[in-house]
Amino acid sequence: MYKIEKQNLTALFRKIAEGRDLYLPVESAGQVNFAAWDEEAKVSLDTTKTVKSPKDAFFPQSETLYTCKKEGKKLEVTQEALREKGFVVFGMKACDVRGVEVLDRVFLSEPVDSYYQARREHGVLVALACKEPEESCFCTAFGIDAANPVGADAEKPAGDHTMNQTGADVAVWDIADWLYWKPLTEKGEALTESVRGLLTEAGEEEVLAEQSRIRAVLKRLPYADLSLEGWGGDATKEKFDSPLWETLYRPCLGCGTCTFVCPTCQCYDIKDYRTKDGIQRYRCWDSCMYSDFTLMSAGNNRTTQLQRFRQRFMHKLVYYPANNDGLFSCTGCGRCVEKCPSSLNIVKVIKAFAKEGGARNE
Amino acid sequence: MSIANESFRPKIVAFCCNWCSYAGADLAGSSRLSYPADVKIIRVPCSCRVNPMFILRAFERGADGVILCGCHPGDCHYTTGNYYTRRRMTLLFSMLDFLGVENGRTRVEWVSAAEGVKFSATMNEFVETIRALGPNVRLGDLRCRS
Amino acid sequence: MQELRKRAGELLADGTVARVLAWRAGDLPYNPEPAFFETEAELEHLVYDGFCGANLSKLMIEASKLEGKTLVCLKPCDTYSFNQLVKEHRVDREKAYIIGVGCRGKLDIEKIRRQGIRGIEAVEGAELDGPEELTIRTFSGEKKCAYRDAMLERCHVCKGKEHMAYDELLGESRDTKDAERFAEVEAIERMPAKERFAYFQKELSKCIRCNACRNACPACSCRKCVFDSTKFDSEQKANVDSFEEKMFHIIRAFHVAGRCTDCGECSRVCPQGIPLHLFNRKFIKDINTFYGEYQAGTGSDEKAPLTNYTLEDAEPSVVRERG
Amino acid sequence: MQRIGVFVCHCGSNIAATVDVKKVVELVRMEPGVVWAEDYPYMCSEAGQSRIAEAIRTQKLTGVVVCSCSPRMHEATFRKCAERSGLNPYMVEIANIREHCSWIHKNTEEATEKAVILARAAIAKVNLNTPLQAGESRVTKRALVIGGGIAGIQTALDIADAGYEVDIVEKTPSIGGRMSQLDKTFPTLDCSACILTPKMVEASANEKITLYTYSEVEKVSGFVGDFTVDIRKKARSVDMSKCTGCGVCQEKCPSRKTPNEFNRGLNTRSAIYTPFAQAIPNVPVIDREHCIKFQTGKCGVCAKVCQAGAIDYEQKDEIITRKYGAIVVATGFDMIKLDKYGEYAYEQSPDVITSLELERIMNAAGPTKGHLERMSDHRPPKNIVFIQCVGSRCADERGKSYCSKICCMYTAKHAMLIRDKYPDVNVTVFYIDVRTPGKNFDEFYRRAVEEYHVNYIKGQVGKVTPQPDGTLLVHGVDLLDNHQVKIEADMVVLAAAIEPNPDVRKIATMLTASIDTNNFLTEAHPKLRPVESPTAGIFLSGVCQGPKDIPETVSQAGAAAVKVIGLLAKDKLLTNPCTAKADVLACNGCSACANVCPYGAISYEDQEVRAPGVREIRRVAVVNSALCQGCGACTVACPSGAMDLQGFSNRQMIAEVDAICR
Repeated sequence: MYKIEKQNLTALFRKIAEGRDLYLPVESAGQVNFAAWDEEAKVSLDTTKTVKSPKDAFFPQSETLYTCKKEGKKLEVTQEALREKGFVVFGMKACDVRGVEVLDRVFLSEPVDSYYQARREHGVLVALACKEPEESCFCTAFGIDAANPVGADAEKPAGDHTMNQTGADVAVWDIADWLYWKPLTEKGEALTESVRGLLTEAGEEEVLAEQSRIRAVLKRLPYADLSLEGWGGDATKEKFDSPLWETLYRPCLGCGTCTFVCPTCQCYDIKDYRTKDGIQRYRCWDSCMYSDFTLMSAGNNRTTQLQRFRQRFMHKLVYYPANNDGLFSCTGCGRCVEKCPSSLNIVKVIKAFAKEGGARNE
Repeated sequence: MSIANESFRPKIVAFCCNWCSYAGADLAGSSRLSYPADVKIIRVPCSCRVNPMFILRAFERGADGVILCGCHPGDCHYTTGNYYTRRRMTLLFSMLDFLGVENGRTRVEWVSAAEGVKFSATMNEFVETIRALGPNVRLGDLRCRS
Repeated sequence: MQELRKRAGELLADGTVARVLAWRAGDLPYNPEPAFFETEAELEHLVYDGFCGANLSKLMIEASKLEGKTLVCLKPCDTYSFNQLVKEHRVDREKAYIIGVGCRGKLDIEKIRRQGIRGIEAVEGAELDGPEELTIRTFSGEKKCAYRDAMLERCHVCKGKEHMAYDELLGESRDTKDAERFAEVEAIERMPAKERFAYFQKELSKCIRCNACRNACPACSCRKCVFDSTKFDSEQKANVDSFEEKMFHIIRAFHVAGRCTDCGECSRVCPQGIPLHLFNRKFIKDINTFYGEYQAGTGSDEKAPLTNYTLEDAEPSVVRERG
Repeated sequence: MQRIGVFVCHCGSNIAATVDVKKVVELVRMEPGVVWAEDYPYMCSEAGQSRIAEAIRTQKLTGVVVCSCSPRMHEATFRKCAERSGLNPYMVEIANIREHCSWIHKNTEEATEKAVILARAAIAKVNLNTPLQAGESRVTKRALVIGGGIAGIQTALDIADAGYEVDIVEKTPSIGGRMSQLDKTFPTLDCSACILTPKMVEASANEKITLYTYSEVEKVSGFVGDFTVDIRKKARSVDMSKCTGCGVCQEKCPSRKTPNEFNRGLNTRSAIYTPFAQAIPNVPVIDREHCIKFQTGKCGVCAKVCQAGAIDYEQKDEIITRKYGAIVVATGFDMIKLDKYGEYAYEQSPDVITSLELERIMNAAGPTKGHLERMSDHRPPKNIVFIQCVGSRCADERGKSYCSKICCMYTAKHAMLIRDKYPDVNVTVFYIDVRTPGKNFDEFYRRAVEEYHVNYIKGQVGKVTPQPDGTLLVHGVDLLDNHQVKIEADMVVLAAAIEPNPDVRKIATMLTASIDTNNFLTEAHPKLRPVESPTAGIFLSGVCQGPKDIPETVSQAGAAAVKVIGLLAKDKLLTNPCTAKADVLACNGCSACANVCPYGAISYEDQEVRAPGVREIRRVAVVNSALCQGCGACTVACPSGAMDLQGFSNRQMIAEVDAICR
């Protein structure tokens, strides 16, 4: 365990950014999102929830896959270079770390997504404990400990760069005037070594005290008792056929806010952009809420908003766990709770079903 | 200020209505009234056919200036087309200006079939303006430049 | 609120309406959702307070297709949107029974959070006849916040407390206007072009193309948006580059120019807090300046400014000439 | 994917001199969809066209791009060529590499590069073209002639002669126009009225011709073959069916102080009047503005004296709505106002007159009964100065840039007639150039100089100063002798420029016919289609198109008539298939498109719409393709892009933009 005085954070960031990219919560035009650090950046570590999750660092909203260039009738295809420069994502929350774990299971299982894999290999996750959990948070429902943002599989042996490399590389705590710093993995150790000069050794006591303070706050959150009973991979038919969707979806505007702020939504579309002398094939986030989601030449397999709405929650709470050892594709970050223009969200859906099924919610 | 960069060859899209301005451009041609080759004309039936999407698309694709030419108000082949154009473009240009895009990059000119001289003079002047403004950075899609 | 529940119950019971479109109480103090109620029993969840900002008029497009009338609760500003939708044949006036609900300004939870009030457990004083001050219970104790300081931007430039369409009125409205409608636009206009560009660049670079602004906008009622179709080779799913978000917002504002009632939903719903109303309001200001005062949604038969003209209209060169 | 053939024309050296056509061919071959490319010296020639036809057949082309002159020139040619070869004519696009490229650029590299880009844009467009079918519309076999001067009369007579109904709308109470005001005509010196009046009578007697005098066109809608026109018949206050034309009313009318328009205000007329003795119809009108009965309610003399009981004070304007297949504009000209030419003292001295006023003075039916006299003191003048080009060939904005064409000749005529009748009168003419192209014109002018000793001075007049003794001091310059000239004249005649009748602007707007900066109507082509307006179904006759003399006017009138006859002879016209079309699936039914349609071509229907997940009755826009003229206003009003224009579709336009900005 190490610590650094918060007034020295700029020096820390400067040091980290030497030869690497550093992404962290930065305020721009009134909103806090993960962005590249520079000397002018208005870093905001106090923000519990950035608007977008940090998943951009590994799975950007839009990225070029390859470029086709035409000369005469000759076609030249150039693959976009994979990430080679190291980078650090600083200030992810426990829920965001879980988000990466969810993405890993999609992108790092066969066939491996090489673009994502390259980013994961070169990225170092520095996770920050939640000083001030908010009323929209419900990470506890998914077994996440916001007070100890280490990630589920932090104990896995280092050096295994595929499925096992989940969890944060460094965990940090913001306590009074100090930032406590604990390397968790080999990558975390390496990062720690490179900034070692700025850190001082510290004991665990303050961190343990802070953790119990945070856990007390987590216990009194309005959604602290949210139960996922009845959800999971086995619930497909029962949940799919429920008449509840009929009323639940109605205020849904069909916008993509929930999916774009979500740390786990992983759907993308691949499109071509015509350039001067060819095309650029890129992928960009897609949203299952959109009417042209998975549109095929024969039409769309989900033609109504009800079907699209159902898809999102069925995927998060039923289909994904069915294929991933029961892991839910929701981290309880609560971004959708705060941002849905119609005040709909996954919690309301879970509760509506619980009420129906007589579970202990509500 | 004028001709900031001699080697800069701007891309300029000119939408011309079939009845007046396109014919005006033809007259400029048959009268051998030259204007820079940077101007490329797209024929539209009426200036009111020009959708703001076309103009923004041109900028997105790397145009440095877009000019729209139509019949003089009152002379529209379709009676009223250019009156709608006038409102649409006034509002669009005002919005682009509001967003901080140089207001010299967009223009509407009324050129009749008989005004070959005006057509050529307008294009010469417009190209000059765009050359002075330099490449369009604020409204361009950088990928088109590569 | 009790009165509204009671009246809605009566109208449901006597068969005047087949359903009620209002707001359902949320699971947090500030997140009621638009909802349809079909039985009197369900009405116990109906809520109407300062957090019921959502403009329900657009939901009437779908409701117009249903059997029977729909009771819809509209705030004064929502009725402008409603009229505009009727004018454009998107909503059937005959299918609506409008209760014009009173309004004393709607609340913006972000504005409360910005005052450092976080960990919100309960909010008191948000009801229509509540006090001038909100009392907010948080994890760290009770906080106070003036109602006015928590209002949405649009309420500070309120168009007025009159309903432009209704079948009956319920509840008092209050004048909340305390700012000039075009002051923000004018302040930006006064900036040098470079600064304006930087300002919008910064604001728009936050855009995540979630389409919340479009999908919430009552004027954006297209069955198929051009940005979802291939009609202009214009399909866009993400702001792949700095231009596309501009293209989207300029065209969106252009498409609603002369039809936008300035209801402010775009700015209310933007997850990134982009002041999108500025685009629409700039168009409204220009329309007023160039073509005479025009307010969409008043219910008049007047031609919309962009489907109209006069022989003496300003030339587009006015933009260049005014410097 | 289309199979596109690109055909690059040299146009002799017109294109090939500045555009490297071989290189264009080589580069366009690389474009997507292009399977054939070649160049040829003259694509529009028979041999050129047969190359295109051959390629369409052998290469199985689905689209053709011709890089040549303006589509306004040969688009139709190449479309017909494609059609003959079995390709839909609307699969042809033209890249204008002559007017828009080779003729205006000198640098071969630049011009070639631009030609390639223009070709690429056309190719990109053709890639998205779809075959279009022209519809049919009916032809109303009746023509309207606006203006009853010699141009209008001649056009009407020729159309009627071919057996078609024709209506003449004339603003003034009688047909006859400017020619009826003239005394003699050059270069034959025959009497204007003597040759015009029989034509007027013929027009009035022809059963195929209907005259609407004292009438104006109020509204025009429709399109070629099917115009609907509202004609306002102004209240004459005289019943045409009863009036015998005896003229007693005019003699007895107590209001006699109205300036006589026909005599250019040189004398006055009664409030009830016919403009001139040979007026057709010979039925007077009451000028209500100057009639005592209409102004004060007391009088009624004319009604009392009219034996036929034809006076009708209650008569109202009447609107007649008629359908026409073709409309001829023959609105003629007027002289410019001289208020900006203070230096000639026109407004100060009654003895400074215009040439048209001189015509009236010389005319036996004019204010002086044909005696040449000064309007100030009715004494015969001794020294007359003619000033040419007053407002013609003018560099500043006071006058007209063009040559009025007729002044040189009528001035020679005036000078000759005066010298012939009054040999002791000195006549001096100040001129810039004497322009006499025309049959027997120069001979005529030379007679004036050589036989009649008219004093021609090359030079301009700076000032005309009225002297206290009533004479006029003319300050001029003799450019040939290079010295100042001062002439003491007692009459000055100004050859004022002629300009199109001011009403023509209004009429052009109604007809959607274009006019130039001088208000002359524009021809469809200045050389090859001089009597047609670019607006289909609108034809031009006489000075409304440009200055001309009587024989030119009459020949143009005949030409316009032939064009009208050619049109009316058809039973059906092929309509432009480039019309708007709504995609019902995307249509909101919001009415924005209908609100901007100038032709009322868009209506709304409740249609059942079926699509995946959708089955409902929707209000959707429907375009009447017979009424739609393809302007595209609706396509921009439509926010969803549901409304599109065939032949100029959104995606085609975007493809062109992309190709140009590549």
